[in-house]
Amino acid sequence: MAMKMPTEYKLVAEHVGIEYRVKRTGEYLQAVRDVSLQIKPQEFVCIVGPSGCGKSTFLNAVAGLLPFNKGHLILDGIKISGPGKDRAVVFQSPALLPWRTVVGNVKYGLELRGTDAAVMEEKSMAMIKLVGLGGNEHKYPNELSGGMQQRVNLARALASDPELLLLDEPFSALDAQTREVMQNELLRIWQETKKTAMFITHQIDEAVFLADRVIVLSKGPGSVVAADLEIKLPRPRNEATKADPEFLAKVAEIRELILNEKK
Amino acid sequence: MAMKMPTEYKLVAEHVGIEYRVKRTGEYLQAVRDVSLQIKPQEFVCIVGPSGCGKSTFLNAVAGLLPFNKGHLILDGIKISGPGKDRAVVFQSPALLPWRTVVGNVKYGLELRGTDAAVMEEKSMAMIKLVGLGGNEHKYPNELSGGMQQRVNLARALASDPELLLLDEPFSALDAQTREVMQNELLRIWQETKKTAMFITHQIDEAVFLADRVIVLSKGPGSVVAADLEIKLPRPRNEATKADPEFLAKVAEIRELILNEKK
Amino acid sequence: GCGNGGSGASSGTEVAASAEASGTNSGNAQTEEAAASRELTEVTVAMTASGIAYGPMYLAQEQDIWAKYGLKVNLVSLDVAAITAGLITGQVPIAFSGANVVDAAVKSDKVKIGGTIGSVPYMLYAKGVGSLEDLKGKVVGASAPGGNNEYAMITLLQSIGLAPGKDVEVLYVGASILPTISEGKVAAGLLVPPMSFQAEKMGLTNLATLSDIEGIQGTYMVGGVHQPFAEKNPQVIENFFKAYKEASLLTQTEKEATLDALEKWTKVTDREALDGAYEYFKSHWPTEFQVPESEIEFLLNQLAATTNPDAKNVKAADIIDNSYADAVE
Amino acid sequence: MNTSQKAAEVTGIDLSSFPKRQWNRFYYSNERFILGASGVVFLLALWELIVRVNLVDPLFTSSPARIWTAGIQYVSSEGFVNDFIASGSELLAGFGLALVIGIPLGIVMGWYPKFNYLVDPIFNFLYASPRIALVPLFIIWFGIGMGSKVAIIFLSSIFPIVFNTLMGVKTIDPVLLNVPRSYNAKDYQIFKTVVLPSSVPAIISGVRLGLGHALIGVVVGEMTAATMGVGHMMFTAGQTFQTDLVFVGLIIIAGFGVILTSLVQLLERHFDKWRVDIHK
Amino acid sequence: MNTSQKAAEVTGIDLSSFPKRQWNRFYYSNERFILGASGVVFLLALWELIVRVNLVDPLFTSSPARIWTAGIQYVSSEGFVNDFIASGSELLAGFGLALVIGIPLGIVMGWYPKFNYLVDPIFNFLYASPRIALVPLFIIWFGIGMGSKVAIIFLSSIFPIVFNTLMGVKTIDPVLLNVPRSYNAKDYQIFKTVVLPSSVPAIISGVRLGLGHALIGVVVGEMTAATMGVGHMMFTAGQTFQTDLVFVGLIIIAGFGVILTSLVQLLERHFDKWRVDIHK
Ligand SMILES: Nc1ncnc2c1ncn2[C@@H]1O[C@H](COP(=O)(O)OP(=O)(O)OP(=O)(O)O)[C@@H](O)[C@H]1O
Ligand SMILES: Nc1ncnc2c1ncn2[C@@H]1O[C@H](COP(=O)(O)OP(=O)(O)OP(=O)(O)O)[C@@H](O)[C@H]1O
Ligand SMILES: [Mg+2]
Ligand SMILES: [Mg+2]
Repeated sequence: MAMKMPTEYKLVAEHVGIEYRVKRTGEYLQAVRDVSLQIKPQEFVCIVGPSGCGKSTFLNAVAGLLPFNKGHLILDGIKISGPGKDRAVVFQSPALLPWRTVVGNVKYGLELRGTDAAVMEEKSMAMIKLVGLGGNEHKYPNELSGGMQQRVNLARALASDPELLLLDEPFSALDAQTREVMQNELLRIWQETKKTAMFITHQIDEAVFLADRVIVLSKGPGSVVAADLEIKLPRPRNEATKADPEFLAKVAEIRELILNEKK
Repeated sequence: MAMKMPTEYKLVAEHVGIEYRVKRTGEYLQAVRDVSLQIKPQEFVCIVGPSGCGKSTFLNAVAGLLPFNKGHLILDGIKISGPGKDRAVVFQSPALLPWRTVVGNVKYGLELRGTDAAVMEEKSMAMIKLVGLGGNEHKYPNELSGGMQQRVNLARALASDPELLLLDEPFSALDAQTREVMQNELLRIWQETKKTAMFITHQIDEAVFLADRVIVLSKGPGSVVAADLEIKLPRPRNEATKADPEFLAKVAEIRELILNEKK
Repeated sequence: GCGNGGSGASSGTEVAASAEASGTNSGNAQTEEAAASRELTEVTVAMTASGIAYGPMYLAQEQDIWAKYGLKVNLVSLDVAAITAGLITGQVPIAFSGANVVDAAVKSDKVKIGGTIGSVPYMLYAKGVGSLEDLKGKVVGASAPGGNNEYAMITLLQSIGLAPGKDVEVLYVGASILPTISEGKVAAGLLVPPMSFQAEKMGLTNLATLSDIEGIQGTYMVGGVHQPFAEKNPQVIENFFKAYKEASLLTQTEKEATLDALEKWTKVTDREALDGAYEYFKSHWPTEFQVPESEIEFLLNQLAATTNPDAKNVKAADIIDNSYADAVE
Repeated sequence: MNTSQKAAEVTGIDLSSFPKRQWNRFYYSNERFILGASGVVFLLALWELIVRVNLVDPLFTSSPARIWTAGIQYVSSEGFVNDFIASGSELLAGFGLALVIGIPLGIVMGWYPKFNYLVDPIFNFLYASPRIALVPLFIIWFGIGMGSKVAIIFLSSIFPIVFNTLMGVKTIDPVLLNVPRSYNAKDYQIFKTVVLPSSVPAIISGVRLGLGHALIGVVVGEMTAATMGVGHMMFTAGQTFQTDLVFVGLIIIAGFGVILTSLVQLLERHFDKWRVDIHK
Repeated sequence: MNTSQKAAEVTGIDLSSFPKRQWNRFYYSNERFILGASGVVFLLALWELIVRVNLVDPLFTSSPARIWTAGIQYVSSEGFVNDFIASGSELLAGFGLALVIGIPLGIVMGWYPKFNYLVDPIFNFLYASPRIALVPLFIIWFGIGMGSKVAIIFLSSIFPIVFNTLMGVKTIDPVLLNVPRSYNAKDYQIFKTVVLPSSVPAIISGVRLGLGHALIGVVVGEMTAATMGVGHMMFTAGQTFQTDLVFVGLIIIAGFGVILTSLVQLLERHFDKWRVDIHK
């Protein structure tokens, strides 16, 4: 293993291409064609883009779950060659273990790291409260609503306290109110614990509200980076931010970008 | 079977209560406590409410998939005692048959009704195009992105051409652009084919944009109807509608309602 | 060359340990004897299946007559093929079966024929067949290939001028000879008590008693010994036969004890049938153990003609060792 | 006529129509047992009846009453305890070994495709070969003592355990594997937390099937070489066509099997308590 | 030193490092076959070697070369064709019947809980009972002809098929049932479109296990009251200790079994082509 050395960037993607082998035909589908981006330590980056453009694919490659066939993906100065304990993923489909209760699922990440039982219990209970699922600790996933499952998924990733948080549409099944609460909690945790975050969303306003930078991917499959916009809104952000003219301008700009991209 | 008789309403829910038996404890969880509502033929009704309040539960009961322990659910003047060919459901989790390709899944509903093969092929191909999945006909569900799966789910329900469409957050995994296209297509189909629609969503603007009436459920479990608002915006609606002051007022009103509900 | 005599003897001893456990539980064995067992030589003796023909063996086991002769016998019932294998490898130093013992002696010079514990007094029962000659064109049942039952049937058929396989077909039906006759699946078969009593009850006709017919062969229960073991412990084999003789004599006087032993080992609980079987077999339990050379010759010929062509090159005298049987007298 | 009246006319899935009377209550909470017991009782009665009216010969088919008599006699005989202990310990040793080796082997075969490619043809062949014909050889390889029986039971029961475990592993929902993999979990952690729990039904079915093989193995093993054991008793009784006694042995062994199966099913119910019923 | 240079130093999962050379190409596209064949060849060579250096007695273990000689002789004898046809048709009839009855029965047992409650104890008992001890009775019940053998094969192989199908049905993802149910599909439609496809791996594993039982059933059935068949030949050879010939029979039967298993696996691969590989 190459030595870990300090770099300016937490994550560097250089001309990354990712393909799927389609078992049925034996052919390869280039899901991501050429994505280059850099994420600084403690930066919050949002990725938006049309459905099926390769956002989840890219995120999974960063998580180390998918190999890439082109370019380089470098995390903390070391090429990504598989998953690592420094990352935690909130998957698009909740992927809860159906035989574990809510608390069992939230614990899971910590358990795999061999965390002390008492700490584990405490941390996961706190996270369950945080995502608004207090009182549901001992339910099984199939006894939860869609939005509740997604929050368990989020709690699991947050509980394991990673350096790099990879979130794939974590709030898509939440109502407006819950979503707002979650957004604020996520920002608070991110700021307090100095994490780096990569966040996929379809809500442009959500992206602008959360991010330091919003990256727009082009239509897929075979997507490239269509735009990379810095969001200079002051932090901490709150409901007032959403009325800020700069906020609204950025949202409109990105919407325009995506609309043009589609044509 | 009681004779089917014309009524003023397509669907009537009278003090409906729905409970789940929790296998683990043997106890019952009252997911929906007391929901009363009426839907007129060819009406488009949206249901909003906090995550876990019982929206999907109620929709599944209307679909005939869940029994209810209180009140009455009457469809076309006949008590609902099970599923029927007059309804089609877009489930919250896509529920695609993993061993069928996109076209196989879209066909599925028609197939179960014994539709002629040629008609089936034609209809499903058209629906796949409509949801923007042309070219993906022969992919398996696990080769699709989250948003693409959701669109297949939608196409399946639309293809089977029911009288009552039950949609559970069908657009939650779609990007803004695709979502707009789908909203417009849905409205077009609904109007042209004179269907009745019950639509669950978390996007308040989406609810107001689509609906003749928006029903707000209270916090669950054990939800009741918190509000039932008529949306008098003219039809056909389009992007311009979203700038209409009445539109914005309704959105704000509902947001306020939900926020208060939560407290 | 395969496994050596030493390992054969030792595995025979190993198994005897389990016999010790069962011996303690069986009625007659006293606990003091278990203490004295250190002086006894343990030996595994195998037989095929269980039947009244082994009467003295059971009695010797129950009354522990072996102990008087310094033996501790571990009696096992083995499959025909397992006996062949056990004799050759030495896992079973002494075994009683039919042609397969001769086969083992042909296949390996480690096996010799050391005696017999008598011939099985078969009776032929039939349904819907008037006389022996009427068997022509019919199917008869035999238990298993190469067993006493089959060879007895073959010589019986030959003695009345019928060619087995041509004039009469022989079908292996395992333990189901009686029911297959009574249900009309086969025309006839060889039985011994207590099955023969059931046959009588069912109205089957007894066409022949083999011990009354001249020239019937293949009915002897041939005893094989593992030669390396026998060479090392000739006394054990000799003593085995001596004990057997004593048990055999005892069966003539100790009817009740014999019946108890029979019931225990054959699982036949019908006392009446056992009684009949006892009376019938009584005179057939031997006190002399020499194998007739003609019998072995016959079996060699049968083997040569069927499954083991090498049997042609073997002379009966070369594989028989009647010295142990001779020593009994 | 209002809608609620109309509704009352239609029989539906309304839970308020759920049976209220005492017997029904009792029935519903014991449905499984009541139905199961009635099936068994019905069959036994039919059997006894057929024999009583002389439709078949009890010599060949025995009858529940005759089996009962013979059973009481056998169970109270001194031989029974020895037989039972002998057969039981062979079964536990052979089947236990099959479990301890079979489940991990199945997991490893399912998880590491190369290993599977290497051994699959051999396993296929071994499984397809009628090992029963080799039983005499077992006596040479493993001795006439307990060894050969344990080996026979082991070799009879390991295959369904391995094959079903393998199948369970191969059909894991790959989505579930993403989570431990994203945490860079070790293989053994994945086995413990995902592979095993998700393969429970397949493994349990394999264990249940393996148990059946093992019980047959007891009889086959004791048929070939034994001095005691329930299987040996059955074999001896079969030689003298004591059908009643054969059935007694059969019922003892099968009864033991049913008890073990029930334990296994309890275990399954414990592990699968999260599962939603597919029945309406 | 820039990041891309650094990256090159680390061996990773970069697909560009995929083997390029001819042999590697060939190996990867035939990996399954190559590994499988080497396993088999290795075992055979080891066997022959052990016998050649006199570590074991060929009388008991035979050897590949001896089996080959005996095999050639047997296959070219006139008896072989008759034996093969006899055993083959028994197998096809018995196993075919088990398939045709077992799969629907398993589905029905899995789908209708009441039916399952009713028959489950009986099935448990029948499966746990060592049916091999009843073989003599089969001759009486089903005759000495093909009937008793077909019955034995049928009763040997139906249980794994039923139990595994049942397990497959019980573990269907209930979410998938929502769709046909919401369309008010008939039970038979649900069986066809959801239950069967989703139970494919479990059923196939059951069929594979049942096939193994069936092959043993051929030998057991032909052990008693048969005049021909490969199993009969093996049994006779086994009783007279012709080990080479026993192995010839074993290999013919197992070979036949492996071919049928491969067909079944092909079928599985066909039905499971949508499945994502769980392996990294
Ligand atoms: N396992 C797979 N095999 C083959 N193709 C796949 C696979 N997974 C995804 N794809 C294809 O790759 C492309 C990108 O998929 P991805 O899931 O990354 O999209 P996405 O941007 O996350 O979309 P969404 O917003 O809908 O979740 C799609 O065209 C999809 O069909
Ligand atoms: N199978 C089940 N067993 C027990 N409880 C359940 C089951 N399904 C749902 N629930 C409970 O019922 C309540 C309502 O669930 P439902 O899925 O209807 O919510 P929802 O309004 O659709 O939420 P969301 O917006 O998150 O999808 C929740 O509290 C949930 O925990
Ligand atoms: Mg995605
Ligand atoms: Mg829902």
